[in-house]
Parts: sequence; C-alpha cells; structure tokens
Amino acid sequence: MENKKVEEMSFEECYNELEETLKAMEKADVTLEESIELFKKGVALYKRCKFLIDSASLSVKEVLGDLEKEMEVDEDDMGR
Amino acid sequence: MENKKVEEMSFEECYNELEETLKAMEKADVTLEESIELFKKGVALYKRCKFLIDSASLSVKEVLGDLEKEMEVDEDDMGR
Amino acid sequence: MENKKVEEMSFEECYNELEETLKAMEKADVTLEESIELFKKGVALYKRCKFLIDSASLSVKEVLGDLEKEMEVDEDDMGR
Amino acid sequence: MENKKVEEMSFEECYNELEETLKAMEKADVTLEESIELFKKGVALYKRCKFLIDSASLSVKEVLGDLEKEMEVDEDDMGR
Amino acid sequence: MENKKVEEMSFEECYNELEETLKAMEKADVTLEESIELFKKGVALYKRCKFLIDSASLSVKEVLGDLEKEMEVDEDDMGR
Amino acid sequence: MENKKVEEMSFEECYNELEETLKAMEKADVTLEESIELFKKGVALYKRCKFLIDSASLSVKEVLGDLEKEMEVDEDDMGR
Amino acid sequence: MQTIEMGVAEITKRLISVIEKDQIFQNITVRGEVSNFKFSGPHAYFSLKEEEYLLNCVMFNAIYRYPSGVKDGTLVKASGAIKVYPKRGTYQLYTESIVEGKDYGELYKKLEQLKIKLKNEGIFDKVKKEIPRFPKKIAVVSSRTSAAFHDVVKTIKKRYPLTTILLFHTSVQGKEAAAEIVNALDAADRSGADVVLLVRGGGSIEDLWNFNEEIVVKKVYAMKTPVITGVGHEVDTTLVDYVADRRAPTPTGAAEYATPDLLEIKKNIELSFSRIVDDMDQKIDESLTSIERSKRRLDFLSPKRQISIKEEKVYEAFSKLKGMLDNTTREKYNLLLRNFEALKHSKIVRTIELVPERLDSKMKMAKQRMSNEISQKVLSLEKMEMSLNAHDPFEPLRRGYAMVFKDEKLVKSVYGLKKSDEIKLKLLDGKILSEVMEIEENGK
Repeated sequence: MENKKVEEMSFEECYNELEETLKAMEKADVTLEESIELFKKGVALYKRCKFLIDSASLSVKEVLGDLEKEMEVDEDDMGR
Repeated sequence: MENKKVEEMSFEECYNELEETLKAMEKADVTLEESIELFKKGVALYKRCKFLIDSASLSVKEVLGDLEKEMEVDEDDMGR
Repeated sequence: MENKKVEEMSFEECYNELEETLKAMEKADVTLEESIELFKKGVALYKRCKFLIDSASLSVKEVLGDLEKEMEVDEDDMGR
Repeated sequence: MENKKVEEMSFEECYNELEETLKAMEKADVTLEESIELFKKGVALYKRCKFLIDSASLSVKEVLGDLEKEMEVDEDDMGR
Repeated sequence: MENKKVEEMSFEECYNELEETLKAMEKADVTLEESIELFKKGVALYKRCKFLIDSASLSVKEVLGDLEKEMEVDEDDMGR
Repeated sequence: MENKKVEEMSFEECYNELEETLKAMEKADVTLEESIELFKKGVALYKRCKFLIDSASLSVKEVLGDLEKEMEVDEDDMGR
Repeated sequence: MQTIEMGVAEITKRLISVIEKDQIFQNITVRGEVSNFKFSGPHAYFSLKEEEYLLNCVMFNAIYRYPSGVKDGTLVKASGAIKVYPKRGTYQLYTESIVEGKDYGELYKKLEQLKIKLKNEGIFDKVKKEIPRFPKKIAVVSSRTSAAFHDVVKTIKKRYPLTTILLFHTSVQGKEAAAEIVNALDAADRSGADVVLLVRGGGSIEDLWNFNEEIVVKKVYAMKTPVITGVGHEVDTTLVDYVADRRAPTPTGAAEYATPDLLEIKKNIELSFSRIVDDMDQKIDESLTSIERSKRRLDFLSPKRQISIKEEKVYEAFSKLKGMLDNTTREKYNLLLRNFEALKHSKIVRTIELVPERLDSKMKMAKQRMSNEISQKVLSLEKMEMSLNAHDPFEPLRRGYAMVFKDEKLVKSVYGLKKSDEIKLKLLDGKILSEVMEIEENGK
C-alpha cells in the first residue's frame, strides 16, 4: 500500500495511512529528518482525506437537493 | 438483477434492490466511497419507486374518474 | 378464459372473472404492476357486469317442436 | 562517525556528537588546547543542530501555511 | 621536564612547573641565588601561562560572541 | 671556608662568616689587635653581603619592571 | 367445542321461538290416521299416525266443531298450529279444524309399492347433478296456463332477468299426461337449457299422481340436464322429488333454486368492485408506506453522518500530527538549548575565567615572597652593621685618644721603642708621622 500514490488512494486507504504515519511519528527513535518527512506525508494524506470528504459531502448534498426538489414538484403535481 | 437498469425495473425489483442497498449501507465495514455509491443508488431506486407508485396512483385515479363519468351518463340515460 | 375479451364475455364469465380478479389481487405476493393490471381488468369486468345487468330483459319462449315462439308475459295478467 | 563532516551530519548524528563533545570537554585530564578544539567543535555542532532544527521548523511552517491557504480556497470554492 | 624550553611548554606543563617553582621557593634552605633563579623562572612560566590562557580566552570569547549574536538574530527571526 | 676569598663567597657564606666574625669580636679576651683585624674582616664581609643583596634586589626589580611593562602592553593589545 | 349451558326455561323459550318463527308450523294441514281419540270435558285429545310416526293433537271445544265420523282409524286432514306446551315439554298440533279424508288407501298402497320397487332398483341413489349458478336458458316443463308457470316466470323475472325461459308445455293432469310430461322433459333435455324445472301447483294425491308415475320418475332419473322439481305445496312429496337433482317445495321455490338473486349478485359485484378499489388503494398506500420507510432509513443512513464523523476523525489525526511534530521540534530545541548552556558554562569557559586570576595571585605571592626575602636579608645585614660598629676598635679616638703604631703594629708599651724610631700616631681625624724623641718609663 505504501507504494500507492496519495492521489490514487481511497479515503480508507488514505486514512489508515494517516494513522500509520501518526504511529510512526510516535516512535521513540524517530529522527528529526524522518519526523519532517512523516509530517509532510501526513499533511499530504490529510489534504487527500479532506478533499475526498468534501467531495463526498458535496455529492451527497447534490443528490439530496435534487431529491427534495423533485419531491416538491411531485407534490405540486399531485395536488394532494 | 444487479445488472438491470433502474429505469427498467419493476416496482418490486426496485424496492427489493432498495432494501438490499439499505442493508448494505448498514454494514459496519462499508467504505466512504461505497457509502456514497450506495446512497446514490438508493436515492435513484427510491425515485424510481416513487415514480412507479405515483404513476400507479395516477392511472387508478384516471380509471376511476372515467368510470364515474360513465356511470353518471349511464344513470342519466337510464333515467332512474 | 383469460384471453377472452371482456366485451365478449357472458355475465357468468364476467362475474366469475371479477371474483377471480379479486382473489388474485388479494394474494400476498401480487406485485404493484400486477395489481394495477388486475385493477384495470376488475374495473372493466365490473363495468361489463353492470352493463349486462342494466340492459337485461327476460326473454320467455315457448318451444313447440322445433319452433320457439316468443311469449308476451304481462305481469298484470299474471297478477293471480 | 567522527570522520563525517559536520555539514553532512543529520540532526541526530550532530546532536549525539555534540553530547559526546560536551562530555569530553568536562573530563579532568583534558588539556587547554584540546579543550579549545572541543569547544570549537561543540559550537560548530550546535550551530549545525540549530540550523537543522530551524530549517525543519521553517519547512513545517511553509507546509502549514500552504495548507491553510489551500483550505481557505477550498472552502471558498465549496461555498460553505 | 625541567629541560624543556619554557616557550615550548604546553599550558598544563607550564602551569605545573610554575607550581613546582613556587613550592621550591618556599623551601627553608634555598639560597638567595637560588631564590632569584627560581623567581626568574617563575616569572617566565607565569608569562607563558598568561600568554596561553589569554590566547585561549580570546578564541573562546570570539566563538561565544559570534554564537550569542547569532542566537539573538535567530530569536528575532523565530519571533517566539 | 676560611680560606675562600671574600669576593668569591656566596651571600649565605658571606653572611655566616660575618656572623662568626662578630661573635669573635664580642669575646672578652680579644685583643685590640685582634679586634682591629676582626673589624676589618667584618667590614669586608658586610660590604660583600650588601653588594650581593643590592644586586639581587636590583635584578628582581628589573625582572618585575620588564614583566609589568609587558603586561601593560599585553593588556593594551587585548583591548580590555 | 364448548357445551352451552342453559336452564330448562331458557331452552324451552328458545324452542318456542324457533318453532313459532316458522310460518309453516303456524298454519299447517297435517294428514294422518286418528288414534287415541278421547274427550276431556269439551276438549278432544288425540294423535295422528303415519307409519311409525306420531303427532299429538288437541282440539279445544271439540264437541262443538269436530266431524262426528272421526274416530280411531279415520284418515283425516287436521289444520292448525304446532306449538310447544312448556309445562310438559311436548309439542302438539293445536287443531282448529278436522276434515275427514277420502280413503286413499288404494293409491297410497300403490305408491308405497312403487316406491319400494324403485328404491330396490337403486333409482333413488341417483348422484345429484349440480345446478348451474348462472343459467342462460331455463327450461320449464309445465302447463302454459298454469299458475305454477306464471309463478316461475314472475320469480325469474324478478330475480334474474338475464336468462331465457323456454316453456315446454304439457298437460299435468289426466291419464295421458304422464306420456306428455315425458315427451316435454325429453324435449327440454335436448334444448340446451342449463336447468329444467318440472313444476305443478298443489292438489290432491290424485291430482299429483302423474308425478308418481314410473315412466316420469325414470325419465327424470335419466335426464342429462339438472332437474329441479316444484310439485304441489310444501307438504306434497311425489316420487319425482326423489330423483330430482334438487327438490323445491313449490314452483316459486324451484324458480328460486334455479336462479341467483340479482340483488345479491349486484351486491356481490359492488362488493367485489369496492374491494378491488380498496385493495388497489391499499396496495398503493402500502407501497408508499414501504418506500417512505425506506426513505427515512435512507435519510438516516445517508453518508452525511458518516462524513461528519470521518471529517472529525481526520481533523483529529491532523491536529495530533501537528501537535506531535511541535512536541518533537520543541523537545529537540530544548535539548539543544540545554547543550548551548552547557557549552556556555563548559570547563574551558570556566578555565579562562578562573585561571588568569589564579596565575596572578601566584605571581603576586612569588613577588611578595621575593621582596620579603630581600628585605629580611637587608634588615639582618643592617643589624650586623650596627653590631660591627659597636665593636669598632677605633672608637676611643673620638674621645681624643690616639693610637701609636710602629711598622703598622700597635705600640702598647714603651718597651721596644728607642729614640728616633719612626712611629705613626693615629687620631680620629688623621695620622701623624713622628719620631721618638725620648722614652720615659712610668714610675721612674
């Protein structure tokens, strides 16, 4: 999984990788350089996660918005 | 059944598929991406179900409306 | 019997078919689409039954050998 | 390790070397000349460490700054 | 050791010799001539020690001065 | 020792001879002639002692003077 | 099944109401042979018998109205009402009139014999055919002018006018009638009718005798079309009734059996129709309810919640990431600062601060020591000088004495001197070179 590009990861892959990164950072013997690299990776993963969540949220809103609009139209049409 | 287009499904197929979709959504290990796909599918199925019911309801009303008109005419003709 | 046009059905056929239709509709596993078809058929049968009843007038014939002679039946005459 | 140039050392190498140097400086039998050499070396190592940590801090700030900017843009785009 | 030229002595040698010289001067049976010789030697050793320690002090102070200046600059940069 | 020439005597030899001479002079039975001889010897010894101590004092002063001059120069150089 | 429990009064009242509700019981003529006839006061008490059956009868004030010929063994027709006599728990015919019957003994006997014969032939075991519910054609075998036919037409017209009545006329009385009836039945059987009604109004046993004729009974038995008989009144039973597919008590009854009631049919149709409409509405409502429930579940399960949970988790992870890095950097920075302090206060720094002073003090001590030594020695020398001066042998010269030397030797005595010897006189402030001129010895 480590070899997969961040931009190609699914949310879960990305999130798990983020958690792994956190674990790696918590290790006692991590060097400053590794810390920085891990941090940058973490930020990239965070951005990807955030992007995927925002996209998901948007598409859910769209779907729900469409649904509600249609429902209203339907109710008008039906004149119940 | 999975391969059938939503627009070609009967109400029962559609409804069963909707229930299956809901069950799938309830599973603990569903990923975000799957969740979104399932949700979209669910909404589409719901819309199809609603459409079919509304159509049914409409055609029932039409049939009954026609019947009433005919009956009135008949009663007039019969001059009861 | 299912294939016969409603307009060509006898009262008995029509009546029985109406009952059958009702029974079919009350089955547990009837689908919405079937319901609508059954409903339309039921309404048509109902109309036909009504029509047959409304337009009925008793015919009384006397059979004399090979001849059938229409009899005038006057209720007042009968009136014991 | 002793042979590595200070400018090529990682933070941890540098830091460990600094600690070693400080220990060596406090030894009873160290001569004035050695003391001065150790002191100069210590200061050089300290400066390297400082430089590395400052660079790290800076690059983290950059990454975070970029992230914040991006997030703002995203939120604007999203129109929340 | 006694035979080494003062100008070639290290600080520690010099300092130790100075102490020895002073101790020798304190002895009861030292003659005036010896005293004078010891005194002259002590002065020479003192001068050498003073020279060495002053050089050391100079270079340490330079290094420390530079370092402290840098620290101030850094702290300004960091804006902590 | 008695035979050593006064001019070759060290300060301590000279001083001790002087003390001996004075002790001899203080004896009761010393004749005037002896007294005169002792006196003359004493004076010679005294003079030698005085010469030696004055020389010593001078050379100490010289050394210290040089040192001070040097120190001042050093301190000027140091720019304290 | 649970047994229903009731008191005698209640069960008796129930029986009374059942019996009194039946109009037949309230106005009935019963045929039978009188037995046990007796008076009690003005009232007559007797029984009517037929075969092994018996009916108790009472006739109040019988002495005024009963036919005098009636006695045990007389065949009579007694009319009245059947009622329960609650006190005894019996039922009886409360007789209003008694008519002395003809002696039909001969005919009854013939009837009984025929009945037994046909029974033995198995004719009566005939399997009954089903009467079609909605007959298209109803064949009526009857007399054209009979009340029975008119009753049938009237009833069918009222009940079910959707059918066609085919009349097969026959005379129903007289000697020739039996053969005519058989012919009419045969024609009716071939007419394609759905049901055949064999009807005739009431009459005496003789009137109805054709319907007991063997050829008629056997024809009815052989009919392919279902046959409903309606001969005479309720009480009249003829042998055709045994082989009919359905036996009605009267011609009207036969018409009723042959046809469905249109009112009921209409009711059924309306019922079916409204049930179909209701079923449809229900189906739609159910479907709507189902999918609305699904929609609520869909809303509930919508990824919105999941998304906000995940968003929070991601943000938490990110905060942790930042915090961890801050910690790491700060920790390392602090360690570094400590090292900076260690450097600032290292031994070398201490050395360059302390050593010059120590050197100076050592130097000072050496200087002190040296100057002390010298000044001490100067002091001792000064003392020596003083003590040397104190023993200066030339001191007396200060007081005016002089010292005499000859050949650099002190002259302490005149002896040893001679005239003209060169002597030196040493005074405080100089020497005098002199010649001895005279020598005087002390005391001479």
